[in-house]
Formats: sequence, structure tokens, C-alpha cells
Amino acid sequence: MVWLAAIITLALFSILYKENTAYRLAEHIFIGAASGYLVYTAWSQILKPMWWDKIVQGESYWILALVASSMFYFVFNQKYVWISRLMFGALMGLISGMAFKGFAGYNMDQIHASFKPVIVHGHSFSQSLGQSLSNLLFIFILLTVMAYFFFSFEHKSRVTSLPSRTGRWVLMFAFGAMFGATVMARMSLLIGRMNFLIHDWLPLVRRFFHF
Amino acid sequence: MSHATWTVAIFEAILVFFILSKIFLARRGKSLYIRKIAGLNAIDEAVGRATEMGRPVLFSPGIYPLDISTLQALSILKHVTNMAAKYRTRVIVPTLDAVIQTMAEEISKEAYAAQGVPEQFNPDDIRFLSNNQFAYASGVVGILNREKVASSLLFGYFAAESLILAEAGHNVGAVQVAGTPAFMQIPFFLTTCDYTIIGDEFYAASAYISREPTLLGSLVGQDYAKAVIVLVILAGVITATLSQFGLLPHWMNWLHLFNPK
Amino acid sequence: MPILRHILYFLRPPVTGFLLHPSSPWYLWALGVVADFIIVGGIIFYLLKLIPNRGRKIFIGIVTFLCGAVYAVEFFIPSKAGKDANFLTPLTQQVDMVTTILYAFAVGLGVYSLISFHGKKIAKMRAGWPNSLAFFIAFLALMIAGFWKDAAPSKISANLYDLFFKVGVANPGATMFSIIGFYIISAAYRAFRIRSAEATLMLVAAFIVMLGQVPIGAFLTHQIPNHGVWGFFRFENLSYWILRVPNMAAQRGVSFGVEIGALAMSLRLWLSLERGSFFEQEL
Amino acid sequence: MNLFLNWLEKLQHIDSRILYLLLAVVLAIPLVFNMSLPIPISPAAQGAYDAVEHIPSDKIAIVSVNWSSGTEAENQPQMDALIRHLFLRHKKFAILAFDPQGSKFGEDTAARLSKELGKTYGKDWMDFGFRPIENMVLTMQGMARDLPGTLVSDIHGTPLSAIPMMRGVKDIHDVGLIADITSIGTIQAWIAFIYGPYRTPLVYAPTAVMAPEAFNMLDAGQIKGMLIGMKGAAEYEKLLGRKDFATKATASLSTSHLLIIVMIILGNVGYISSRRRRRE
Repeated sequence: MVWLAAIITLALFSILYKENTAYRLAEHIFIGAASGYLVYTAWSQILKPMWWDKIVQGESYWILALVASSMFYFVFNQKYVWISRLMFGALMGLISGMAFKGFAGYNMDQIHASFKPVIVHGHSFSQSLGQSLSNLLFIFILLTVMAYFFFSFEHKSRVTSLPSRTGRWVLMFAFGAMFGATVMARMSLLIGRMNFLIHDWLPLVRRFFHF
Repeated sequence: MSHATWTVAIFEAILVFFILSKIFLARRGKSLYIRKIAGLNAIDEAVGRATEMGRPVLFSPGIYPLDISTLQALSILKHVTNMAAKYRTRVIVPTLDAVIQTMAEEISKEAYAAQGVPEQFNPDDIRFLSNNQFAYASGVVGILNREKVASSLLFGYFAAESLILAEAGHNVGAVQVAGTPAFMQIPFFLTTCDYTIIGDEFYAASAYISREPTLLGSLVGQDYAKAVIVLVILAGVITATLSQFGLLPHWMNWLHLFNPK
Repeated sequence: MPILRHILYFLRPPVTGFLLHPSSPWYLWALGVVADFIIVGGIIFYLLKLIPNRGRKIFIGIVTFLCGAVYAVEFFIPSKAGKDANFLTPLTQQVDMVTTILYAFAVGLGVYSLISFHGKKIAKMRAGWPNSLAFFIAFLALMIAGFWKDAAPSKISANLYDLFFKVGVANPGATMFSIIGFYIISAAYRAFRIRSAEATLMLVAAFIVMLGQVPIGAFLTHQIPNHGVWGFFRFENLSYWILRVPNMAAQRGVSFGVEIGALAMSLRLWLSLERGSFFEQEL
Repeated sequence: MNLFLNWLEKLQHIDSRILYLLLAVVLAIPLVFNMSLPIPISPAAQGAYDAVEHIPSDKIAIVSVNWSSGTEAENQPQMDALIRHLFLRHKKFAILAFDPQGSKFGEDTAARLSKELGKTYGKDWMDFGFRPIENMVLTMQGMARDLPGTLVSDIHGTPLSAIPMMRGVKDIHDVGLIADITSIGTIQAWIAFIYGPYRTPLVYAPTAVMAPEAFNMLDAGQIKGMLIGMKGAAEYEKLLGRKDFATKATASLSTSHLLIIVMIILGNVGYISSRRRRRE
């Protein structure tokens, strides 16, 4: 198993040098296995417990779900293709209906958390000052970034466009920070893989070739 | 929060009012101004380049199943395939979700038919790869290399695989334009792609490209909605600061209305 | 929604609803499901055909609106006292379940796409057909191992499934994920140049945060006392502050815009106002 | 001089394959040669260590394992270090997972270390196995009021009354510490439903990406300490006076970050020299 896993790992890593036969093979195995897994879990985790078992237990109106799903497959028929659009329409409706809840659930907290006092009454002078400056900066950045995303206000002079230009600069700074913060997590994963190759696989290789 | 409070209901009603009223105003023919979005002009450039080189365009609609960001990606796809069909250029769309794949197929088929070349549409170009994020990424990397893609357009919600797709695209020398609402992934697109559409610009894309009055109106309405949020936050900051020093009577402190707990 | 359930129970399909018993063998149930599918599907198909060409678009619009209304109305109606639910909540839960099932059935569309793509390649022996063969082998291996494990649970079948899953799915997944480690260095090397003010800002932020994350950065500034004003300038504190204040503020500013954009798009879809985005062809 | 400038200019177009190779080498060296670099102890890791030291002898600890193979590189060394510490200080603990894969990892790790340090199952440690995440909040609230009544049996199906170390354990007041080793947002639930009402000390071991937002909880005292990804595990190993995987891996982390920084600087040196040349 370690051998197989190591070979697939190395084959996938080989893309870093150049696209090649080994990579292609590993890629197709990966996609194949993932699709097989998809079919298996679609049945065993969703359709079996949520659909089949219910029909067998007497809620046979769940047949309707199968009928509805079959409507997707009308895409293959030019004459009745509109029946598949009916399904797409229904799904779009469901998704858009959730938007009100989704919007409130996410943004009310965010708005509430933005009500930061810009003059803070803290334990000590330096702490108050630090916190006040931090909050002031926070609000400043929040507003300039939002200014950058106003699309319909014409900026005629350099003065009126100043907030949105500042917003873009601040954004770039934030993106840089985001980039820097992600490096460690990604490197940790790579180290995990390297460790697998060095400590799990290499000893097997050594034993195999007797050195 | 499982149900709307009064604050939420009123707040959302105000936002919806602005968006809808601007849509209807625009439909009646009011002309509207939209600022330039550089990355979106680059889409045409990318398709043009692929045509010149006689190579295909790759369009990835992101890794989410059907949701608002993916639907927006599909509406950008519509524009891209329309253009590509005009120039008889192939658009390869690898997808992560079967429903998205089917919708993308329909959109492409229609675009080629609308340009009078239905026979140019090849169903094999709209591919379902896998619902596994990284199997999908490995497949896209394969396509980028094997099909000698000239331009790669990445629009939609992406997660960690964003950098795999964009670096692989860069390594094959494709012109890349990317746009995602996922804040975490924007830095990776910024560092690897030729043009990156940031945050909100992603949702402005279809209005900007199509110049459809409904969408332009909606975009202006969105600006008003954002202005409402700005005003609420400013008022909140002032209230919070004043009440910190007890300068406001208790009943005037309305901040808790926005606290859903 | 007990009323809905009663109506549905009353209208249950003929074969599975009346003829079969829970103790009937599974193949009879499978046949019954197929028979009922043909009967019920046929009726619904006939009814849909009755809709005139011009009415189709309107009909789709109505269905879209009603589907969206289930969630929207459920959200805005206050919940019953002492509970976290109103009279529509059970319905939304049912709808959630139906959507999950629809998606699971739609998997077939994707699998069809994959099989036809790779099947054609093998049949015509096109370039790269051995890869397509590998696809089929891996596909069948995992699928069969999975079903076998459920049908005949034993140590062998469980281990076989475990092996296929680890080698074919988990292991390459972890590998592709870790490839990002390599790509992150080439991306950083290329992009972080002091070409413009914007690029320089990105560079500076990335630099500080990267140093703040690893022990070596903390080691560089560990001479600075960790309290008072100066402590702020230790790499780990500075990097934490950058992530918490400027970065979070920018992120929030972006997210408000994105969320409003999504809300507006949802509105347009729900009310069928969206133009020029999806399907235009006459039905 | 010109030759030198030419050479400098080339620094801005280093082939990425060379970068990949350099990175692989730089990552591998500490792993192969057991190298370690200085690791300053952060207050967050020290807090976690102290919290374990101060578990009262009549109370048990709960190690909550909520991660899967995707974050093995970060969470496994954290769990190793924490469980080793518990064993070394003779603190009794139980493993509780809300992730089926995590349950397996937790069981394997504890069994391995228990064998290494000569501990006995049931007396020094035990394993509740896996509880579905959908019921996480109910499980937490239930075990706070009635632990044996909620968790009922261990991973092998043995009732808790038959496990010696669980005899005196009735509710959350017999739990002296909860360590959440996680790659998902489980800590919020622990804080809301356990720390909030009962003030049971919490130790948090998240992945590196999750750490920044947790500093607020640390400031507020909701968590006593935190191990930030692999780096946190390395600090803990140092506190335990050991040099295990995380110490080496953190050296790899440091070297790889240094490599990135050096490459960025070199790229800029090349860029500046070519720009200066063009100006001349």
C-alpha cells in the first residue's frame, strides 16, 4: 500500500517538472477513483437512507423525487429540453429564496461587530490610545475599501477619487497579509507529504534494494 | 439566527427596495454610468488571443455546486461562449458538479446555435471531472497541458486549489483572467493571473459586459444598498463612542438591535 | 405539514403503495419503483405537455418564484413562542431533503459525461486511451468495493475498500493539496517585486506576516520586551495585529459588497428579472 | 562589473523548477538530519502546558479529536505531545471524537503512547469513540449534566461503570480540562456550552489557518492556551524536553519561509539592477 501510494504521489509531483505519461496515468486513476467513490456515497449515504428506505417503509410518494430528478435528463432531448429548464428554474428559486436568511445570518453580526468606539476608555493611557488608533484605522479601512467598490459614482477630480484609491492600496496590503498567513499552512501539508516519502516509503525502498 | 427579527426585516426591505427600484428605473430607459473595470475588458482580449493562436479557451466555473456565485460564473460563461462562437473558437468547461455541467452544456449549445454554427458545439468540451476538489484540480491541470490552452478564465468560488489552477495555467503560458468572491483566494490570483477581478466586481461582471439595462440598474441599486450599510456603520460608530463616555441616554443606544443573539 | 403528508399518502402510487409489503424482497421493490416511476412519470409528463408553448416560460417563472418563496416566507414569519420554528419550517426541511435527493440522482448526469468521454476514447483507440482504461478500472474498483463492503460486510471487503480509498482518493488528494506548497514559492518569487506601489504593499505585508508565523521570525525579535509599546513591534505581535485589524477590516469591506451583489442576483433570479445570463432560446 | 550586473539581472528570471528543487531540498534536510532551530515558547503554548500541569488529581481530562487525514501533518503532532504530557504527569484522560476518522487517529495514538509508557487501558486512559457531529451540542450539554448517562459506553461497548477510572466521574465537575484538537469549528461549541456555563478549562489545538481568529478567545480567557498548528506542537515538544516530528518539521517550516524570503529578495535585486541599467 505504501508503495502504491508513494508511486502515485511521485507521479503527481512530476507535473512540477513537466506534464508527462506518469502524471496523466495518476490523474486518471485519481479522477476514476473519486468518481467511483462519488457514485458509492451518493447511494449509500443519501439515496439508500433518505429515499429507498423510506419507500420500502411505506412512504411511497417519494417516487415523485425520482420523477423530478428524471426531468434533468430531458437535456438530451431537443424537443422537450424545456422540462429540464423547469428543474433548473426550481433549483434557482430555492437558492435565491435562501438569500434573505443567508444575508442576515452572515451580515448582521458583521455590521454589529463594526460598531467600534473610536475613542476607547481603557485601563491605561497607552492601552486606550492603542485601542483607539486601532479602531479608528479599522473603520477608516472598512470605509475606504467599500468606497472602492462603488461602481456608479463618477470620480471627476482627484480629491473625490482619493478614498477609492486609498481603498485599493489597503486591499493590496490585506491581500499580501493573507498570502503570508497561508504559507505556513500549505508548507505544513507539504512537510507531511515529504515525511511520508522519507520516513514511510524510503525505508521500504532500502529494504527492497538491500542498501 | 433562524428567523428574521424586526430590524432584519426592515433593513433587508430597505436594501431590496433600492435594488428593485433602480432595476425598474433602468428598464424605463434611464441611462446609467458604470466605472471602468480593467479585468473585465481583458476577457475579450483573452478570447481574441485564443482565436489568433487557434487554440481553445478554458473556463472554470469554480468548485461550488449550484449557488449564487456559480450562477454568476455561468452568466459570464454565456458571454464568453457567445464571443468564442462568433470567432469559431473552442471553450472547454471542466465542472465539479453534474447539474452545473448540464447547465453549462445548455448555455454553450445555445450560444453556438445563436451564432449560426450549431455544428461547432462539441459536448465533449463541457466535461464533468469529479466532485472531489483536488481530483478536479488535477484534471484541469491535465487539460491545460494536453489541450494547449491559450487563455484560462477562472470565475466562481474557489478554495485552496485556486493556486494549482492558476500556476499551472501560468506554466503553460496561458493568458489568465480570474474573479472570485472568496477573499482568501484573491491574493493567489493576483500573484499569478494577468488580470484579477476583486470581490464585488465579480457580481458586477455580467452588467458590465452585457450592458443589459436590468443588470446595470441592479448594479446602481447595489451601490445604494452599500451606502445604506456605510451610513448604518457610521451611525453605529458615533453611538458606540458617545455611549462609551455615558453621553447618550440608555434608550438611545440602539446598537443591540443589530445583535442577533 | 401534516396536511400535505395526508394528501401525498392518499395519492400514493399503485404498485409500491398498495401491492408491496415491507417484507417483500428487494428486487420486487426495485421492479415496483420502476413501474410506479413509469406510471407517475407518464402522468406528469402528459400534464406538462398540455402547457402551451407560450405558457412555458411563465410556468417556469411561477415554479421558480414558489420554490424561492418557501424559504423567504419561512424566514420572515416569526417563530412560535418558545420554539425555533414556524408552521413552514417543517416544509423547508422536507424541501432540503428533496434537493439533496435530486442532487444525488443528478450525479448520473456527471457519470454519464465521464463514461461517454472516456468510453469514446477507448472505442476509437484515440490518443491516450490507456489512461481512459485506467479511469474505468479505478472507477469500478472503488464503486464495487464500496457496494461489496455494504452487501457482505467482512474484514476482507472492509480492508479492500479502505485500501482503494486511501490509495486512490485520500493519498492523491493530499498530494495535490501539498503541491500548493511548491506553487506558492514560485508565485511569491514572481509577483512580489517592487514594481509598483500596490505590489510593494503586498510584498511588505506578506513579509511581516510570514516572519511572524514561524519560530525563526519570533527568534529575530525576541530581544524586544513582550509588553508595553515596543512589544507591538515583535514580528509575531505585529503579524497578528495586521491580520486582526487592517486585514479583517478590508475583508469585511469586501464581504459587504459581495453579499449585496449576491442578494441582488438572488432577487433577480427569484423574480425572473435576470436578462441575458442563461437561456434565451424560445421554448 | 558589467558581467556582474548581467548575472544580477538573471536573478529575476530563475526557472521555477529550480525553485521547486531548492524547496524540496530545504524541506527535506531538517527531516532527514533531525535538525532543529531555536524555538521561542509563545505565551499561548505555555498556557496550554500550564493548564495540563494544573489538572487536579481527582479529575479527568477529555481529549476531543475532531480532524481527519487532510490536516494530519498539523494535528497529529499536537495530539502526540498533549497525550504524552498527560501520561507523563499521570493525569487520567478520555478520548472523545466528533469525527469518525479522528476517532481512529485518537485511538491509535493513545494506544501507541500507552504501550510506550507502560500505561493500562481503563485505569490511565479510556476512549469514548466517535459521536456524530450532528448531535455535538446535545452531547456536550448532556455530558455536562450526566456524563455516564450521555456517553454510556466506551469504544469497545464496555459500560462506563465497568471502567475503573470512570467510577467517580458523574458530570462536568469531575472533568478538569478539555483539549480540543481540531480542524473544524468545534471550539465555539465547547466555549458556548461548556466553558460558558461551567468554566471548565479549555485548551485549543487548531490548524495554522484557524489560529488568528482564536486570539480573541485567548484574550478573553475562554481558552487557557493554544497550540498553533505544527509550530505549536513544536513548542510543546520543547516544553516537554523532546525533539519529535514537530521540532524537525518546524525547522523545515522555518527553512522554507526563509527560502521564500531569500528568493523574493533575490528577485528584487535582479529587478532593481535591470531597471537601473535601463535608466543608464
